[in-house]
Amino acid sequence: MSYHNPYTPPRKSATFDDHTLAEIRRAAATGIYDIRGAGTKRKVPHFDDLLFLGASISRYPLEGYREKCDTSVVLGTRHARKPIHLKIPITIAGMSFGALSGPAKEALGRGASISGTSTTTGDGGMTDEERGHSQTLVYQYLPSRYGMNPKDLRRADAIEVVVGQGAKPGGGGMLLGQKISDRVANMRNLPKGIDQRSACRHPDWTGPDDLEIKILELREITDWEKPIYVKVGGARPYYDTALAVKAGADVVVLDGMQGGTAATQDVFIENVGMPTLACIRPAVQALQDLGMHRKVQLIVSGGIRSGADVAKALALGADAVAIGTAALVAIGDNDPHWEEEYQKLGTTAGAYDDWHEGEDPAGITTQDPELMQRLDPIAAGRRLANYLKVMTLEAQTIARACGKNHLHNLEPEDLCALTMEAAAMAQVPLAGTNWYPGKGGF
Amino acid sequence: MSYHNPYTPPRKSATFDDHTLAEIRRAAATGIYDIRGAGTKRKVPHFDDLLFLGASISRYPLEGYREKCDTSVVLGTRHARKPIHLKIPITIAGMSFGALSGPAKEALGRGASISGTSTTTGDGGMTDEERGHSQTLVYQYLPSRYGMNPKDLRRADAIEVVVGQGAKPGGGGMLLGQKISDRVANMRNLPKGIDQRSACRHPDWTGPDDLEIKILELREITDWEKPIYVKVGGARPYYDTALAVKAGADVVVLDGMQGGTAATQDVFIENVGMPTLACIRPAVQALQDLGMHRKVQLIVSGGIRSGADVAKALALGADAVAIGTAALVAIGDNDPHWEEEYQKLGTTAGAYDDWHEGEDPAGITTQDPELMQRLDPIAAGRRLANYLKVMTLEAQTIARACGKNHLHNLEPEDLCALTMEAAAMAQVPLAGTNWYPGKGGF
Amino acid sequence: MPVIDLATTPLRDLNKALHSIQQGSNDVTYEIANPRGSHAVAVGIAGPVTVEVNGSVGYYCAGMNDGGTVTVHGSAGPGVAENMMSGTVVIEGDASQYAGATGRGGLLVIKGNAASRCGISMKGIDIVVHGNIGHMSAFMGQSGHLVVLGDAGDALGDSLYEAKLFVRGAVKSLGADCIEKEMRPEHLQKLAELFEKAGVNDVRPEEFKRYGSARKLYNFNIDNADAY
Amino acid sequence: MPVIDLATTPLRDLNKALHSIQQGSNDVTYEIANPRGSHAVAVGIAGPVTVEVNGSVGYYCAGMNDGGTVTVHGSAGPGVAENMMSGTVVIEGDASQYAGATGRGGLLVIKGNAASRCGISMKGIDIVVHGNIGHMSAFMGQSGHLVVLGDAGDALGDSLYEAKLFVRGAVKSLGADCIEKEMRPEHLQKLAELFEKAGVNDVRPEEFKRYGSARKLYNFNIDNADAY
Amino acid sequence: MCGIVGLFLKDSRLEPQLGQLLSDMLITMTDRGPDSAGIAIYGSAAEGRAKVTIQSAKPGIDFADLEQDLAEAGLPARVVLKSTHAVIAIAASRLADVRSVLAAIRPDVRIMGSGDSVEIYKEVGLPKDVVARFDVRAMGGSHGIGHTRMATESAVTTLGAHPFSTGSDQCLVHNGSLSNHNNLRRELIREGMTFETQNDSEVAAAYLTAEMAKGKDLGQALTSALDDLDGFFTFVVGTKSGFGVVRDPIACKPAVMAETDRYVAFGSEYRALVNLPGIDSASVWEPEPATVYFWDHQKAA
Amino acid sequence: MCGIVGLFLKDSRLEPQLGQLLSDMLITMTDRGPDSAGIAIYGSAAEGRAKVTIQSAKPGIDFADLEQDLAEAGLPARVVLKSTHAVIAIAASRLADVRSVLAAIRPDVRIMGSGDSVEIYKEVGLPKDVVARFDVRAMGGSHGIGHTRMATESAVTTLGAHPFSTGSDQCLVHNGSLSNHNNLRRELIREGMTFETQNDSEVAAAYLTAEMAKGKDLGQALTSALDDLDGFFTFVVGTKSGFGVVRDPIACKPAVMAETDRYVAFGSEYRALVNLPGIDSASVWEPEPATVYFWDHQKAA
Repeated sequence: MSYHNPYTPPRKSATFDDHTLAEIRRAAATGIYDIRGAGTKRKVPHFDDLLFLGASISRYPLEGYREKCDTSVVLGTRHARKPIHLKIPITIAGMSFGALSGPAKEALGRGASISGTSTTTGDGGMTDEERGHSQTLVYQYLPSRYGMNPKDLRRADAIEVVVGQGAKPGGGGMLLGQKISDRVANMRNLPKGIDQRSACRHPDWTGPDDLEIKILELREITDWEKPIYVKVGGARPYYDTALAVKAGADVVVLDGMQGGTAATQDVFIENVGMPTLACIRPAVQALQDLGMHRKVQLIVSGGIRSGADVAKALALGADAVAIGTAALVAIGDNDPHWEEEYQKLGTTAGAYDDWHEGEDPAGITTQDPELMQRLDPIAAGRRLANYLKVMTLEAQTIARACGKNHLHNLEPEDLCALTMEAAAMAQVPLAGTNWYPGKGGF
Repeated sequence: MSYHNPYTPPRKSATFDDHTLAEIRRAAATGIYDIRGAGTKRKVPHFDDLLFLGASISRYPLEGYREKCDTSVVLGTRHARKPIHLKIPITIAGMSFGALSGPAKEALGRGASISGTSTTTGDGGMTDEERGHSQTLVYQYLPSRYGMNPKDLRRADAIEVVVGQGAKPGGGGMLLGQKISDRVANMRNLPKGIDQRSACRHPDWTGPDDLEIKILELREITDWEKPIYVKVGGARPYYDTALAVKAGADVVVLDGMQGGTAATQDVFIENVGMPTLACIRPAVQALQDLGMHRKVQLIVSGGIRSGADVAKALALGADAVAIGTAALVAIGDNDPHWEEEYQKLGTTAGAYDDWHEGEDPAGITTQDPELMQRLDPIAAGRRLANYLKVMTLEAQTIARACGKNHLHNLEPEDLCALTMEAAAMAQVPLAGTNWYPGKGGF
Repeated sequence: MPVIDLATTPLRDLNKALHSIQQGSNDVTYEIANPRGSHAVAVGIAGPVTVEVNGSVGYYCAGMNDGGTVTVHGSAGPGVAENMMSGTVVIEGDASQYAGATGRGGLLVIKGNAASRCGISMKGIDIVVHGNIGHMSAFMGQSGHLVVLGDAGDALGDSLYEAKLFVRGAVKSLGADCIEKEMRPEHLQKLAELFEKAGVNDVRPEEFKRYGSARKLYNFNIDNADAY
Repeated sequence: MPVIDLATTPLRDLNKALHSIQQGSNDVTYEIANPRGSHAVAVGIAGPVTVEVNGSVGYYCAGMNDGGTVTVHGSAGPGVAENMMSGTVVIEGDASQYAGATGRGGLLVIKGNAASRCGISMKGIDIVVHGNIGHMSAFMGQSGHLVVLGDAGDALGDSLYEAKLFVRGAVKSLGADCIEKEMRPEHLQKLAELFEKAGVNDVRPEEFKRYGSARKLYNFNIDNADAY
Repeated sequence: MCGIVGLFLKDSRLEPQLGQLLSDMLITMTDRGPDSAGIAIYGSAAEGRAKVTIQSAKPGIDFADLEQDLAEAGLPARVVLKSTHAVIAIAASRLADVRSVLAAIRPDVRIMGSGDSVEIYKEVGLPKDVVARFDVRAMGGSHGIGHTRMATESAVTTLGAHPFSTGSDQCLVHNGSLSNHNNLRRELIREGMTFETQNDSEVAAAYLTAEMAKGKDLGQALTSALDDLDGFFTFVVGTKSGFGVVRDPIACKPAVMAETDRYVAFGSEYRALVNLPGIDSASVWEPEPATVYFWDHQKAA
Repeated sequence: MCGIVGLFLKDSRLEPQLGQLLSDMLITMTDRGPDSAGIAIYGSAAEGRAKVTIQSAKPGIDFADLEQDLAEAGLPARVVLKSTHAVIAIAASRLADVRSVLAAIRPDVRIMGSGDSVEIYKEVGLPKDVVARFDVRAMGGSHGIGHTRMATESAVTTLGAHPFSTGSDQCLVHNGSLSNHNNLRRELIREGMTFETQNDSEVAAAYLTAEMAKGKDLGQALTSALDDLDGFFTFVVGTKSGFGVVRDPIACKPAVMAETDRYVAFGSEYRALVNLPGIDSASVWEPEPATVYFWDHQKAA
């Protein structure tokens, strides 16, 4: 008789874990890489690994409810005749109409306007809902140029030249055919129902020397009124920020690898780009080296979720942050309310990321008229405003505890780190030490 | 009244966790170490801890869908009259007939041939299925020499002298009696149904000075036509690679500790050898020190699962990778489809590793004719081809994002690390810093 | 007729003047002297204005033109008439790369040759080139017409969507998913119309071949993966 | 009879010449002069060829021989006739370690002594040694016959599978799982056959003892663990 | 990212104006490269004489008494100072000795280029300041190339400025961004090349030097560069008798050429060419991708 | 991993050819060890004289005026230069002083070996180059051993080459790979030995030296080596009057011996022996595992 081991509980491999196995099987079955929405799902060093040092004896805090802690920020002071004044340093990141439904774009505009901040268009052009409901609207200038036209350019409050996104620095986009409704197709000058690829380079310029001329053209078309942002994915933030400044940007938008996306290869989302936390200091360093810190504003995005994240990004030197995923969640994305339908789609609330497939039960990442109906833009806008208010209060409460009368007075010296990696990336000491890993010390 | 402690929840030990306890019990019951298949199950530093820096402003990406990104690789250019030309830098690692069923070997051959890559025989010789269905077949020359003969040597496209395997550098193999079918026994010149031990040293040479003569003999027998690979387990990769080169290898195959195995002591799998990630840079350094990088090709294996892993291995200096476990999963190993039967075997899909016992419900690691029937080699080959296609597309999409027109142009400078360990092992900086842990920097 | 001399007048003043013309006002003609390769000349025109440029221009001349008529008596740099909405742009000399890129409407006429990526990502514009065009032209072209009286370079119409390409001379190579298609009467008629508009007299529509999308890459199929 | 002088001819030319002989062609005889310890002499023979080597050879002489007849008029280095498939190899002098390693068929005759590991991992080959053999011989021998007219060194037949060992002289020690077995008539007959083939005249089968596997290690048993 | 200009004179009557024309072309390209600028001028070769252009971070010290010290070291030479650079004129037969002698007597001095006719000047700063510093306008010659730099990933230094010398009377300027320069640099270092910067263009220059050392001529070296260099590039290479141009296969960095009876000119933009005499009637075109172009006085002669 | 050769002459008429024969044997073993090579030659001992072989990384400096400096330090000696090595001949009674005097006047010089009759030469490079450098072919002697090295885990340096000196007129060469040399080295360091390399063979040499220092003779030391050394090894040990051979109990690194009336020879492969006179009629065999062999002129005498 053959020999059998006694029972030992089954053990799974950390290298070939369930996700990996499932992905290999999926690849074997389909022959195409996995495309999905949302951002990096695995754990990377993030703001959670930083802590604020509140004031105590050696420093004095500000009274939490009384003493002023200003949150305003002005963007585009370098060249624009009409800089943008925001009440809070939290903006809504660019998300394409097409990826998002009309009501979702409207909700974002409403919420941002209540809060005194800006929204951003996306790959696919500007919709009237969005313009109408957004007090301040940033118009993205993308490689695909879907829907780009001079009227909208002039209707915008600022222009954002998108060089890359944190979810896919160096990569292009893909919008699957099932999301190309009549309206989307029309805005994009494309047949309905076909996959839409977005290029990774702009059609009419490459490199910072060309970009300088492109920015000149945009300024001339808009009579030097509007701030010009340049958005880059976080990969070589020092160089990219420096070059954006040399090319004439008023504002640099820096999107770390956790940044959400509507549709990108999973392999790209998880393996290309640097964590947001790792991007900020090199970018700020570049601005400082060029004497442009606070003159060219830095907006950081990618995984911003709370007022603490906001305060930390600002303390590391950003002027403002942008949120994408968090804003979608605030207006109802992945809500357990629709759990039954998520189950039908083979997923669960909180994990749904097939945003490119257009079947979003919450009516946000879809072009299906029935699903869209589910999202009440007025209520959803209110929810976003509430959420922005909470983030702002949270950031203020932290700043006050550190004795700051403006969020911008937060400093790296107000922080310490819980992990070696975070300490090295944020260039702050490991908690309780004077050790800056990678810099010597002790 | 006496005093009672309130309820405290049970707490298990991290040192004596369930696996450890079960293993002690198993050892106590049987008196023999645990033998199993598959690779290291615990977590070790791996490619997941590396990220690519996509192109942005300072560099230009290539158009994801259009601009050429070559994936071909030529192996054996050093001495062989007929080097091997592969379309993709992903080969199928050597897995023995005996460990795998005939249909499984056939499926691997079919899938690899569709994809323009090579398969490898294993401990147990060459089968006609495999030769017939593999466009390019590498013939392993192992210590056991089971089935070794000059006809097959000449039928092969390359010869791989196996010195060791990542799962067990320095260890031998064991194939339990229940897997020794008539056919396997016949190929191995052994009685049916007995345990087969494989030696850990070759019977007729020891050391690099002898190996040089052994390679000379193999070249003479095959008239200097075929590339000679030398496969080593990852333990002292710098020295082992250097000595393989000095002994005359055309190609060095380096298998890290996560590399799969058909049957090895668990204690060996989990405790001997270095992680794949830690092996590559020393091996590449050895090749560079000898002026042989890209002249003697380096194939890396052990835990390769996705195009991202492929791209990372290549960026660190490998010329190609090999996959074992992942290929088995792609053709159906550990598929949840057979969950009921896995449960009967006391395990679960994703954790089944008693590959040496020959009862694989998926019909892959078995010699049982009925179980084998379950694997359709044509469909399974197609699945493998799909999976290889996805890995290739993924590696290409990453390389294009880094602006490369050939996967081999990926460089360590395109990477950064998420952890100190990975940064030190891969000799790339921690993300967002210029710090090479273990090397100084900043 | 106002003359603006770019040797003495800042570019800003030129474009500001052109922008002061509102949609619906009467046509005005400006003459521009000494452009000498300046960038962003006459960009963002939003009304019925005629601009005569005497000399060669740099990047993005007549960019985003919406209703104006711009003639360059010289050559044009990269991205001439990029993203044009409506109106007419005529280049008497050659045009550099990206001519008419992402154009949505209007007519671009190039009397000389156009360099690479002519009509890249075109979205409705009509482009007529009297000479030859360079490689990668009409890459990802979505709609509109590209008419070439001379030859076309490598990878014409790569990843094409629904733009229609007409070439009279030789095509060095076609890009992925671009094929030659049958010339039907409506195409001959369309060509005749475009000749009329672009002032082309000496050739006949029948001398042209039509190229368009094979539509194989419209929805992903693993068997076409190598074309990606 | 072609003579190849290794003092002047590269090894490659020798082996290439031997490989050019196809299975099924007529027997040819080559003479090899001045081998002087060269390695890989006459390896990979795949047809009916007779090779006379005048002198001593290095490693792997007649490796993987399949059908040839190779005689070495001198001594042989390590791994002579390794992995032989068929044919005959005769060493007039001594053989170094690993003689006949992993051989699958054919006959290896060593007129002098064989060093350690003679017949290691043998898989069907017949080996006849006129002199003594060294330690660890027939280690993990799977099948075939090893006949020794002289003495055997330490650990004979360690971890033996089904190879059959016959020794006329003293056995210094037996390896794990190797035991002396009864000589049955069929064994005496087999020996006689081998003597015939190997040109052994002066001894009788009855002078030999037979050794084989105790088969205790065939399937793992904890009580035999010390033998592993 | 950068701006490139090149001018090759067919009409020798223009030769006294070469520096003047090239300076204007270079300054026009300031927007493309405000960080540093450089220029290589090919003057008429004096029979049997050769020139070495050197640069120093402390010219006051290094160039003092240089002529005398060279003479004492056995190298009779004439030294002409130009700001941070100096040109050493010597007998052509002694050209090979200059490097070793300088290494001994002026270890900190960097050799910018050498040959029978080339002089290379480059510095950090705006093109107009660089041109003024070296008085480029006053220089005459048969052809020349110039470069303005916007640094992408390597430092803004004199050594990081172009042109890079690739051999006797040879130099290279580059616009673009190579994506495999780190691996290539490692290989070239193994082959014995030395590098001063982390600059990708220096790798291109070293690559061409190495290929030519293996026996290729410049055209063959440029052709193999099309295979071995990855990324985006436009190279303009100056040689003793002319210049060559090659663009990568994707060719999206701009390049314009103009030809008349009197000259052939190259510019990253048309703007660079507008002040050339007779430009309005010149034939103006853009070089094809992955194609090697050459203009040569000797072949013309 | 390595190649070893050894030759012990019984017939004194062969003595002038010792270097010649040994050189050919050594060069044949190049394939086994291309990294470095070394040789120990036992010449005829001059009555009352002793020799010290020394090595220097900068022979030009260290060997200049060495004879004179030794004399000034009170050590009258004759110094013969051989490339990077030199042989110091002195009165046997002063042998013990050489080390301390050299440490004072030539601190960087390394002592390769010393004794009445041994001279040791070793260097990095191919065996043929090493043989040529020291003009080994011209040397005569009664017996000698040689070694070619393929470095496994320690650096390729002169000091890592074999033979290793293990005492007066004693040296060792090794083929194989010890698996407990790190622990042994630590123990020996604790016992006061010093080490120059990370090489396992040096540990074997030091081990034998240490055992003999405890009063064992060479045979006893080799016998205890069989117990104390783990791994694979073949040692050939040279002594004033002969040489010894021992293999590990597994004995899978190759070794061949040949004996005739005129000599006893050792080689890692038979190839090393084929050029010896009368090899065809020699008795050729392989040493047994775990067995100590000896050939000795004195016992023969």
